[in-house]
Amino acid sequence: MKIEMKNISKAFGKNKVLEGVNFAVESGEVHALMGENGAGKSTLMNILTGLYGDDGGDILVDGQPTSYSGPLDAEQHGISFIHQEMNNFLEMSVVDNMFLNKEIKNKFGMINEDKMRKQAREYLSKLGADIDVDKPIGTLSVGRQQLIEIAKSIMTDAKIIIMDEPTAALTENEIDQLFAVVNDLKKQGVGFIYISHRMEEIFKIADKVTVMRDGISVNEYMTKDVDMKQLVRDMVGREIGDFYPDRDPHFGKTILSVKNLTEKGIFENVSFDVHEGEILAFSGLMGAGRTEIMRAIFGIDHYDSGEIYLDGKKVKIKDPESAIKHRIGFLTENRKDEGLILADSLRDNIALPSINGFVKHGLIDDKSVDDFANMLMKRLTVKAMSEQVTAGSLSGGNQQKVVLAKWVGSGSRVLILDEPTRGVDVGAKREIYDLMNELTDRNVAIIMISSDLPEVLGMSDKIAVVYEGKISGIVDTNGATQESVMTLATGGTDNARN
Amino acid sequence: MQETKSVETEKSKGFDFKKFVGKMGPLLALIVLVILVTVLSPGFIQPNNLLNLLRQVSINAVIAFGMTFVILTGGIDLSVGSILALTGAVTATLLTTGISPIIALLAGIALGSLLGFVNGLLIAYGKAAPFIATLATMTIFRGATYVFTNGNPITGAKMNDSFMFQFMGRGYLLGIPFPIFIMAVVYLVLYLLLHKTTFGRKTYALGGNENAAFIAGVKTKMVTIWIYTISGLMAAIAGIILTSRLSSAQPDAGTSYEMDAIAAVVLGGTSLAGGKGRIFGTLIGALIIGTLNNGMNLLGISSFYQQIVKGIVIIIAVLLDRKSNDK
Amino acid sequence: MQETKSVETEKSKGFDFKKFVGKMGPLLALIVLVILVTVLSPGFIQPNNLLNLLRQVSINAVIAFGMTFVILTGGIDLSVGSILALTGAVTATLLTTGISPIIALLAGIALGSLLGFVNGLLIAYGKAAPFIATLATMTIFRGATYVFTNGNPITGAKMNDSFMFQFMGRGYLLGIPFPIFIMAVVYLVLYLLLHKTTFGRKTYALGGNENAAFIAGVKTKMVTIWIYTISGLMAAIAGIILTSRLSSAQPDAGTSYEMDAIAAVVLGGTSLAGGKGRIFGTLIGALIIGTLNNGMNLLGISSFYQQIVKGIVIIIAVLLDRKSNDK
Amino acid sequence: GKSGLDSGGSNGSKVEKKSPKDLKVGVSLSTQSNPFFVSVKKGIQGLADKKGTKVQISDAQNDTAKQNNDIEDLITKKVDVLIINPVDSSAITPAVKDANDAGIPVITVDRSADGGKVLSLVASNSTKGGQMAAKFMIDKLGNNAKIAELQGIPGASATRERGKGFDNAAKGKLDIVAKQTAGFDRAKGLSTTENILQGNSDVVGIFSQNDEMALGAVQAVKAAGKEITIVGFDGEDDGIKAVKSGKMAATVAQQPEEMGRLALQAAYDHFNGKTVKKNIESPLKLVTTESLNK
Ligand SMILES: Nc1ncnc2c1ncn2[C@@H]1O[C@H](COP(=O)(O)OP(=O)(O)OP(=O)(O)O)[C@@H](O)[C@H]1O
Ligand SMILES: Nc1ncnc2c1ncn2[C@@H]1O[C@H](COP(=O)(O)OP(=O)(O)OP(=O)(O)O)[C@@H](O)[C@H]1O
Ligand SMILES: [Mg+2]
Ligand SMILES: [Mg+2]
Repeated sequence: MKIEMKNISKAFGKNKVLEGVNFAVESGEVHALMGENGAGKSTLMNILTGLYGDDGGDILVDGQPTSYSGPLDAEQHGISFIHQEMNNFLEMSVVDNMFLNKEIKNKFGMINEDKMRKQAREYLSKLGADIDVDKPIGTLSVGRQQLIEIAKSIMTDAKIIIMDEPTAALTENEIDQLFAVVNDLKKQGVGFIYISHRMEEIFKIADKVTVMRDGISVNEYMTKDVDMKQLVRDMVGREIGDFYPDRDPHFGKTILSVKNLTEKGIFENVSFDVHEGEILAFSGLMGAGRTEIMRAIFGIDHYDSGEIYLDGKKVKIKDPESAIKHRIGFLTENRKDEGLILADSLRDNIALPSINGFVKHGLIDDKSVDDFANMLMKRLTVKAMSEQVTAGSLSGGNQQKVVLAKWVGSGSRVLILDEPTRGVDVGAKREIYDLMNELTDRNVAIIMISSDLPEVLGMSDKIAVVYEGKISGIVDTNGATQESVMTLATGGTDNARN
Repeated sequence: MQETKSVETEKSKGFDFKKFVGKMGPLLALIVLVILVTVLSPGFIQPNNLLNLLRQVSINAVIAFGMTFVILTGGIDLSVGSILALTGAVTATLLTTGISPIIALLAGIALGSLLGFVNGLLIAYGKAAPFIATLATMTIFRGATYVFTNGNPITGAKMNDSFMFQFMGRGYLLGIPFPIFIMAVVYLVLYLLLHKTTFGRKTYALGGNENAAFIAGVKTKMVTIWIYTISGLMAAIAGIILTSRLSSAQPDAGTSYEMDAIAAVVLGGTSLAGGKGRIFGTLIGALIIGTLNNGMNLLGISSFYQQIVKGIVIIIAVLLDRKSNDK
Repeated sequence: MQETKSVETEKSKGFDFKKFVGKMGPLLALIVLVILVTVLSPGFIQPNNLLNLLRQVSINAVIAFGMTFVILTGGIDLSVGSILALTGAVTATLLTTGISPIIALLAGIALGSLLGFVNGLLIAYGKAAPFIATLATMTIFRGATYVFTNGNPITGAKMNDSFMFQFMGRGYLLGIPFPIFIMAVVYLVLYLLLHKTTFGRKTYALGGNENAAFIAGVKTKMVTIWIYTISGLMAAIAGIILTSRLSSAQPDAGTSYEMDAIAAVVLGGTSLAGGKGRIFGTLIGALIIGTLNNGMNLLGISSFYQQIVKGIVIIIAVLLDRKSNDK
Repeated sequence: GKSGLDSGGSNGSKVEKKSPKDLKVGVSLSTQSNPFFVSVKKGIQGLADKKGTKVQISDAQNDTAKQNNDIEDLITKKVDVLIINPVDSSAITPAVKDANDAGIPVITVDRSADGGKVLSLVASNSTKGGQMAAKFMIDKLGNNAKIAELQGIPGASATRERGKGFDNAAKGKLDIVAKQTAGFDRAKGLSTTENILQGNSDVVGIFSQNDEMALGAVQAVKAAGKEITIVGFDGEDDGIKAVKSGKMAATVAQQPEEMGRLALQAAYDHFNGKTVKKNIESPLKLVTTESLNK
């Protein structure tokens, strides 16, 4: 199978997203698609699979002009799309999710649940995932849901599989497992379109790469003929130098100190300190309980025992409001469900945690809210038409910056960042790193949860590694390696690569 | 049936108590209620009264079965009471003309489906919120009923001549009132539809995440239209039972029945947010409401207090359900 | 990028026609309706009739203003009609005892707030779905009203002696009926609360994404409780106006007023999903419903057809609104 | 078990005599949210208390289906006699037949039953009442006076019969310029009247099919600063007060308490071996401002 997209253009209202994109993929190859947040990668794939109509251009499949009526149609013709945003039915079981709209029926037209279960287990085990297929999918972590998505698409016997940032929520082992499967399928003649912001991956898995910028496809290379620098230059239109800026930390006194925090069955005896100006990374496998620890500290979830000290004083944080009063900020890992109010304007989103500060004579001073939002959007280089547009209309990376803006704006002294660069393009990543440095220079303490080991090593001062709800070690970043962190993350035994 | 068995075995292997209470909560509530009423008023448990109760429940239950689908998609259908009245009136009028009762019944059912279909169109293609769309059609269908009947109840000798029509609401089969059979058949059909067919899966999917359902290729608009059509159809069946039971079609029949149906669905553990629930629960919910009504009547509780008690029971049931669903 | 920039200037400086229609849609609908009714029945536009109309609208509008907050959070309050009846009955009873009218009014208002507070508790802490929680309290409060009044309307000489109380619903100030002033003051206060205070922002945030609002430091439970308390308070104010206008408290007063209030809110463009809407729209929505009722009465349209017309107008308005919100 | 329909027949066994003390009476009322029917209940309850009779009262809340259920439940409780105030005369038929099947005598109040065997109907003659109202208006306002009519709940028998009586008697003598329903509801009576007056400023009389709506009309007329002859129906307490003070000109008073008493008395008579009249008419009285202030 060979797909060619020629001169595709697309506009949402007045926002011209694609202005002549060329892209082609064939059976048996992995073709990466790269570009900044909002470059139009997901849009292009949605056009290919018929979710959106295009405004111009041709799609040729094996030379024939083709247009699919919708995702199901595309799938039936051998094109499967693993979406960037997970499309799951949280209340439904794993097996029902996997077989939705393609259920196996018995001869009476009734659903054959046993057969579906068997098949689901089979495909999941191909990915090395041991998952109870009768569990509601919503009770599984994001990473596991991602694996299920992948299993689902393999199951359709697709000839071309589109993966839109499939690894954003996966850890190293799972990524390795995924790549093994991809290579396997490639040999069987399956073609892949692979979208990712993780540079290393592109060079590991892709045969070809196409870079998009400002609505057009800038360049297409064989992966072996190109280097990272070139790709980045194509994407951002300039040099950005190193991925990770130099850190020159100056630690002040201890701000936050957590002692023996325990919630039975979730995490146990968690103790750590963070100092002014420090970046403390939390590393670990997915599902290790890092997010849960932070949610408890921030007052979202309950904890059974343990103490939290701020500036040496014991504090009781009963809800996020009191956390914010103590000048703690929390960028959640799921910006859509927990970070943003998509229907509200950027301005209202950014001002929300600090809104009480804008009251004059009992009423909100709108002018200063506008100025405040504008200032932060400039500082964080949020790409948007104005502060009045809704958060839902921004691309993922820009949404992430908006969430960051609101916590920076609320004057946080301790900033918890849960996967701050997940799904963010290289350019924006670099901007976020610079911002982190700027904040620590102003004595802000940052706790960064990240599943991206190079990022952990590149941006932190200390690394706390979590294994099954316990901190298995806190190490200095200087001297730590991917291997040493992985060892701790898998419980200290040497099965990091099992 | 083999299907069901295998599910059972699998469940019993790893018995999950919390899940069991969560699922069986409404059933437990019903059992407690039945015991309570029986102790207070022994007449309750007599076979005659139980058959009465089931017949009384049948109308609400049939509507509530249809409403279960609607609520599973995250929607709501406020127009069922008006559909019941309009289809009842039309069926009755046809019968008074002396037409074959089969045709009259089919016409009523077809009309109910058509009215439900209109709701579905407004919601699927008009993108109107179900609450407001069916609030509007509730008013329209009720007005149409008044116009059609000129505000008078419809009765007539011919209507009462038809054995078949009378049988619907007042007949007995093997000593059991016929509406109970209708309820049972409707339950069985809708149970299979919801839990054993792809249509059922799509219903859940639509309620769980409409966008995702669309991306998975579910024809969300078609499913929506079908579901409101089913709800209209159920209201029509209920209308026929009621008209037959009363030997007359009242223009104000079914007023506020939507609330009882919704209460039955929610008492049965189906979430108003959609995507979660079972039709078995709705049956239990309808029985809880029926037992309450019947039991309080037997106990001679004044209707003023009956309302208060009913409201409180609904609240308690919903609160308990929330608790058992919490971790 | 040039595209984006030019769009930006257009948004911030220029005039966005589509946005204007989207915001002004309900207002345009009202204007068209007024013109239509005036042409058909010139008596409509007379100052006297307009004052009448506004007075008639005031009760629904006051309830709908409170309901706007509720719906903005994605909730619903079905109990407003029952709260109206219960507070009306209690206020009237207090007045008949000869108590100071100020105390009676304050007691009514306090009771309404308390009942709303109970709704809020059930929803915020009991985690009950607003629809089912307020459906239950609707039944309970109505039952309580019947128990309290024993089913009889409450009137009494002392009640009609109080000038102040009579003034609430039947007084005139500068030739304008006093309920219109009440409506105006309530509008102003709630307008400021919704659009100019942090409480308003939190209301929108809560309706847009409860999780995100909570994490951003909004005390979502407190806000929820306050909002239902406001809704109860508004119902109490409406109850006082109605009781004063009728010189009596009816136990079945306010039945199905919740539907008119919800219709007003939705006609005004507020989304039932929460997070999106304005209180100005609700005012317009209430005026549309009032104009329809008043106009059709003036035209002598039979009540049967009035229902049909009202339903159709609601549908048209909602469909138009959906269209103008689409790209 | 049996198959087929509910039979319609009754086993005409002889009445077994019972004293009021031993009698279990089941009462099914159409509604308790209307003072009229509250008074009917009072009448029944009052007499029963005096004689030591056990009564069980249910309230159908104006819902025909609920009334059927209520009556089924009363039959289950094995009451000796049923006093039924039907929500609707046609829809009550099956319930009456059920009672017949169970051998329980039925007495209906205020409204009849179209089918089944009823021992006795206690009611005032609504059609006649409508005529009385029309006559009063013609006498007071003269021929061709412009009149508005406030109608009750569409389809209710009271609406139909009172309307019929009034309209027939008014034909050719009164000019009915507006007819609007206000659903027997005071608040609706008020707003509907306001709107009627707006459209027809020359109205001099309003016939309201019950006192509740009439009392609403009183407020509207007062607000409009007009002098209009308002005639209500029922004679409920508030209505009588309004007539006495001259706010209403008259009301066709029924005597609901008396109705209740008569119904229970008929039951006593029946179980005392006396024959009971098929139709027991409860008296109607035109109450006017003059007659009250004499
Ligand atoms: N449904 C839509 N309506 C309006 N604008 C949209 C819509 N979908 C996408 N856009 C806009 O189109 C542009 C391209 O979005 P798209 O999601 O394709 O970017 P992307 O390259 O996938 O970015 P990312 O790396 O962040 O996922 C963005 O500016 C986005 O705001
Ligand atoms: N909504 C939920 N319901 C039930 N269990 C959950 C839920 N979310 C997470 N879990 C479980 O809680 C445990 C901890 O998950 P958590 O998200 O804290 O891990 P993490 O270390 O932050 O990993 P990640 O890198 O995926 O964010 C996991 O076993 C996960 O499956
Ligand atoms: Mg994308
Ligand atoms: Mg996490």
